[in-house]
Amino acid sequence: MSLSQAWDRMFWSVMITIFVGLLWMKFLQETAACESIGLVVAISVGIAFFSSGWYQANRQKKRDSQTASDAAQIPEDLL
Amino acid sequence: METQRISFGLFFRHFLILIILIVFLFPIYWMITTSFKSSEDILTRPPKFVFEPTLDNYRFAFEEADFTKFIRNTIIVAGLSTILVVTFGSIASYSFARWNPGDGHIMFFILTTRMMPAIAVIMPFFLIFRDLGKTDIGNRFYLGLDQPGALVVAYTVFNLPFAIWLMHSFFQDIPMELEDSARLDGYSRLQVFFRVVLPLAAPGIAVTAIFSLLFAWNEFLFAFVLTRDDARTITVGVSSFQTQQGILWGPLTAAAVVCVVPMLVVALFLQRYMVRGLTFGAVRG
Amino acid sequence: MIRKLAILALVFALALVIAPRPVTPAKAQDVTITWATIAGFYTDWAEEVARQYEESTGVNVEIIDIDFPSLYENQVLEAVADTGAYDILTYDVGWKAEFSESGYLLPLDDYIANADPAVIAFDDISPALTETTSKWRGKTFGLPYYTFTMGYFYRCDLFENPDEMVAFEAEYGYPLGIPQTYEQLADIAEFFRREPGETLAGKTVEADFYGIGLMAARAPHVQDEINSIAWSWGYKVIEDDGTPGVTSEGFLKAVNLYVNELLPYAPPGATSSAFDQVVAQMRQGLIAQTAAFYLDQYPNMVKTEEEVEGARICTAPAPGAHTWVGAFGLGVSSDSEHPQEAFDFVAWLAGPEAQRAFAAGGGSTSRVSILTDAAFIAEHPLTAGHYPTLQFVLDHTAKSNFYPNYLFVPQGGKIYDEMTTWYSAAASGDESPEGAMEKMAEAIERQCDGLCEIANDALGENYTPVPMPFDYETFLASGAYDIDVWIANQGN
Amino acid sequence: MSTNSAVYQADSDLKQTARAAPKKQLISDTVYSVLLIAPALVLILFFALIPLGYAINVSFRFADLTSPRGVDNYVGLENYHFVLNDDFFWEAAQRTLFFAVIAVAVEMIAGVAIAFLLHEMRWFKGITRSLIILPLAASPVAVGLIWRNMYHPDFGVYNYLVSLLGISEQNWLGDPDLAMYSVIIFDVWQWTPFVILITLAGLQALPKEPFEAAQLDGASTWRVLRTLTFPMLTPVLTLVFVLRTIDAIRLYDAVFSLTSGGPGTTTEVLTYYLYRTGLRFFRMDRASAMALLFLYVTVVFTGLVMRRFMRNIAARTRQMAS
Repeated sequence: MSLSQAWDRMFWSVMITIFVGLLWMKFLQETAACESIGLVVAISVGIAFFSSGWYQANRQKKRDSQTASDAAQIPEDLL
Repeated sequence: METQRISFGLFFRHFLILIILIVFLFPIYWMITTSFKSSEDILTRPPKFVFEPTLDNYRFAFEEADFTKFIRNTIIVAGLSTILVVTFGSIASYSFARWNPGDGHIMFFILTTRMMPAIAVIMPFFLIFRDLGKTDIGNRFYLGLDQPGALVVAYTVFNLPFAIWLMHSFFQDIPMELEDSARLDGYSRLQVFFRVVLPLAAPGIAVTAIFSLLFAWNEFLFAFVLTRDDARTITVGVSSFQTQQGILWGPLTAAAVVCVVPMLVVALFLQRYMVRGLTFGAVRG
Repeated sequence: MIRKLAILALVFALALVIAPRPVTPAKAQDVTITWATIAGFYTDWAEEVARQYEESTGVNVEIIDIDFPSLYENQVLEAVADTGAYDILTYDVGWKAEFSESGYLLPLDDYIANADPAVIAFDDISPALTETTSKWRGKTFGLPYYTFTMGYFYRCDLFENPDEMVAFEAEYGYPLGIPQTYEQLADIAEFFRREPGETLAGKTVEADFYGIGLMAARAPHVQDEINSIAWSWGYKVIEDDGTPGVTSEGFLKAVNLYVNELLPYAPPGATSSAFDQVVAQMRQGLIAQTAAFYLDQYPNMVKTEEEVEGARICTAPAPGAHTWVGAFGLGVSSDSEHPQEAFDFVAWLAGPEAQRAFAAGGGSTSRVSILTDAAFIAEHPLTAGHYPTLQFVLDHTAKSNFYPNYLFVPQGGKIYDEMTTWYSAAASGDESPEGAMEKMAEAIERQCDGLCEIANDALGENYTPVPMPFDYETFLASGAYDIDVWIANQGN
Repeated sequence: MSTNSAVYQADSDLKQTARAAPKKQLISDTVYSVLLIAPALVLILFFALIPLGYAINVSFRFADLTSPRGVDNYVGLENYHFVLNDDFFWEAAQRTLFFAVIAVAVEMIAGVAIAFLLHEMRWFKGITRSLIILPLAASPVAVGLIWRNMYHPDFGVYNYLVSLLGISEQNWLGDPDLAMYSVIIFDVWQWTPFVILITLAGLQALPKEPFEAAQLDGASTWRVLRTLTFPMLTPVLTLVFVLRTIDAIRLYDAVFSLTSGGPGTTTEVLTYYLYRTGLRFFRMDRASAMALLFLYVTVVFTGLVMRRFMRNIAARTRQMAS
């Protein structure tokens, strides 16, 4: 994962974390009591989103390098 | 377009524009006529279109309300901040258009700084400038409260995102080949920017400059909070015609007219540069 | 071309930025005090006075004009940030408690004790104004210098027209005259509403004529009007126990009277009018009367007599005479570096000498000696014609000791803003009166964070404001409603 | 050929002899590009992050500036909780949304249409372009007050004009059903010129050849618009749209001088409520929490709208660089 991609993913993870947190505060806090649970839930959703992105990017990268090396093996006159 | 013939459609189009202009300029016309009305002629039923013009309102604005000072302050603040915005903004925008440092994220971040509601940041700004004014450097650059430097900085910061984004597409439309061939001619990167890119981006820069100037010229909240008397700008001066004796419509409109005229002159002057865009297509091929 | 311009601009910018700060030669003994005040509010007079003061004392006075809608924010901001930018603050009665409680204003008692009694002449200020404007928790925080106490303006030429008088009595069963209750005010408003083609005082009206002028826009004035109704009936915005009183039955009746029995007879522009538009309505001959209106607008109102043929403007206390009573006060900022000089200026400005000049210039002074000076009034009938009525209202207030509770709540300035919002909602029909008052009560509780603390120590611990009936007989006998009659009476 | 290109031509003639490989560079493109954005970025970082940090800090504290407590102890998420459960906040947000959607839509449509008209003008083009900017050139506060006068039911010129057309008189700013539209009309009047001018500049920057080719092919006007003009204008239009939206939801001056949020609360948009909370009630804690929520929504909205746009320009930059 490049720095730029990581930043992008990070940015949206934070945005999603805040969103989940806000939803919790607006709708669930009354029923589900505790603030800290909401905090934990929100942060874990954010981390989950980030790491899934990380994982996907790595797999993509692997696949890309695979295709690249496949491509390298094709004889030049075929291109 | 050169091939266009004089036809009914062309006349109709101009007629339509005339109507649109009348609609858009009517409030301005009303403002100007009101500024020449005596106070008895302003709040009447029905409103008066014909009246005996008087210059009293202008006399009041300049003699009683010290508008000369407000205008001077506004020119300094709006002019300086526009220069800074265009200078810093154009090089940054050019860099974003050519090399896109930060892969778009820095640019996006810059845009987000314009989204913060001004009211929420006004208090921190007030405190920053209060403290800056007490330091040597702040004192030297007039950065304290009720000093023009504070407003210049505030407007520059708030208009930079706008300027960078607005100029971006204009810079990006400049074909790379032109720059490349200039480089081959032995131009340095700075020369390329100043001699090739800048002239070609003139319409974009002119538009940006006009808007930066307008925003700074007309800004109210910062001008109101960060100044008291010495550095007060014209918009705040105008608002002080809302008095406990009622709104002084005559002087208020007179001041507003005085406020608009310089902008009209600037617009008339800069619109020539916007026309430059027309020749641009020819270069591109 | 662009490049040349750019270079020129850059040079200009650099020159401006790098140019060293001009050193202003300042004499060491020079003292400058800064006065934050209301823009255009007798500014010429204030500047003139300040210059006189400079000449006589050597203290420079710098006047900062701030438009009234922003005056509160601006002063609080500077005070909160401890900038010390203003030495003298100008406040509305509604903000007095807050400015004093939060420590923006300096208690002046020690300064007053040391000052020349002839300059302060505290007894010469109506107690109604010292109570609302100066005192807070037993201390003095400022001096009133301009009173906007409310009253009633009406077209006496219409009220004294025989045809109208007969028609009114026939319809309502009592004679047409100065309304002594708000119900009567509503009757008169209904009576004088004329559509084009109907007759008014013997002439056919060409355009709509309205029974009453109201300032129902979302501006502080709407609350002064509605509160005046409620107060004259003895209902309170904040009850004596600190709970909001705006949802009580009586209070709602007051709001309903305003919305349902007065507004329909006001010009359609009422819900977007402030006080200056009401003055304009009067001067254009559109309205017959306006109640709970600032008496200090008399100099503007009286111009109707020139502009509308046959018109005459008279004044009276608003029905019940319990209205918005107060003044703009001047206090010394607690951040001031020259409190003594600032105090001296305040005392001088609010003192008898400067106030006389102020009154001569058309201001509504707070000095009893001027308000009751028959010779002075006779000399300035066009600017001081409301003084007799004003004096009646202030007297009545002082005698009854009736002051609205919320003047003594430290959140006064904020509650003021909430009242503006919700009264306007009721007046415009955006909310029903009941709904609007419900929300206002909620907002007041929120501002006070529960119960509001009423700190009216000055009036005694068990102080309970109760309205007192106004003595209309004496008022009518004095002829104070019509300045010409009053002056003639003085001669006898 | 423009003058500048001519100068460039002359310059390059002189340097014909020197035509060689580009000079060796002292610094790489990356460093150069960063140097160019540095002044702007430093300024923005300093003056945007400090206030932002202040706001974030205060939003977690108790801060009633007018009370003797001032900026006091940390209270966790209490302020956010307050704002989220404040009905007035949500109502104000709805009003903001309503205003922004209608105002921006009208401004975009009218602005682009008028720009096209102006672009094809033959006479008086320069003067028209300068005059159309006037609504923007007038200070919103002053011009707002003037409009308040023009809107006034009893003395205003609009009612007079409307009555000439035979329509009954309206209570423009005093009628709860009409007030928001009156504010929108004002905003449209003031900001359509902004859309016009930028679209016009964009139109003028379009290359001519594709259009001439299309004309030779006999393509219909509509087809030219759909396949050439609009796609080429998209970046400029997206930008105008985003800038206008950001400014429309930050609307403040117009409401301040036209209606003060009235009548009642019908035109009290979010920023005006924010202003009351922050600068009337001086509850900086709640105001900051509100502002940050506001910022959050705007950033996410812009982020989503600009995502494709950002990717496109990034791709374009890469493509040009290669």
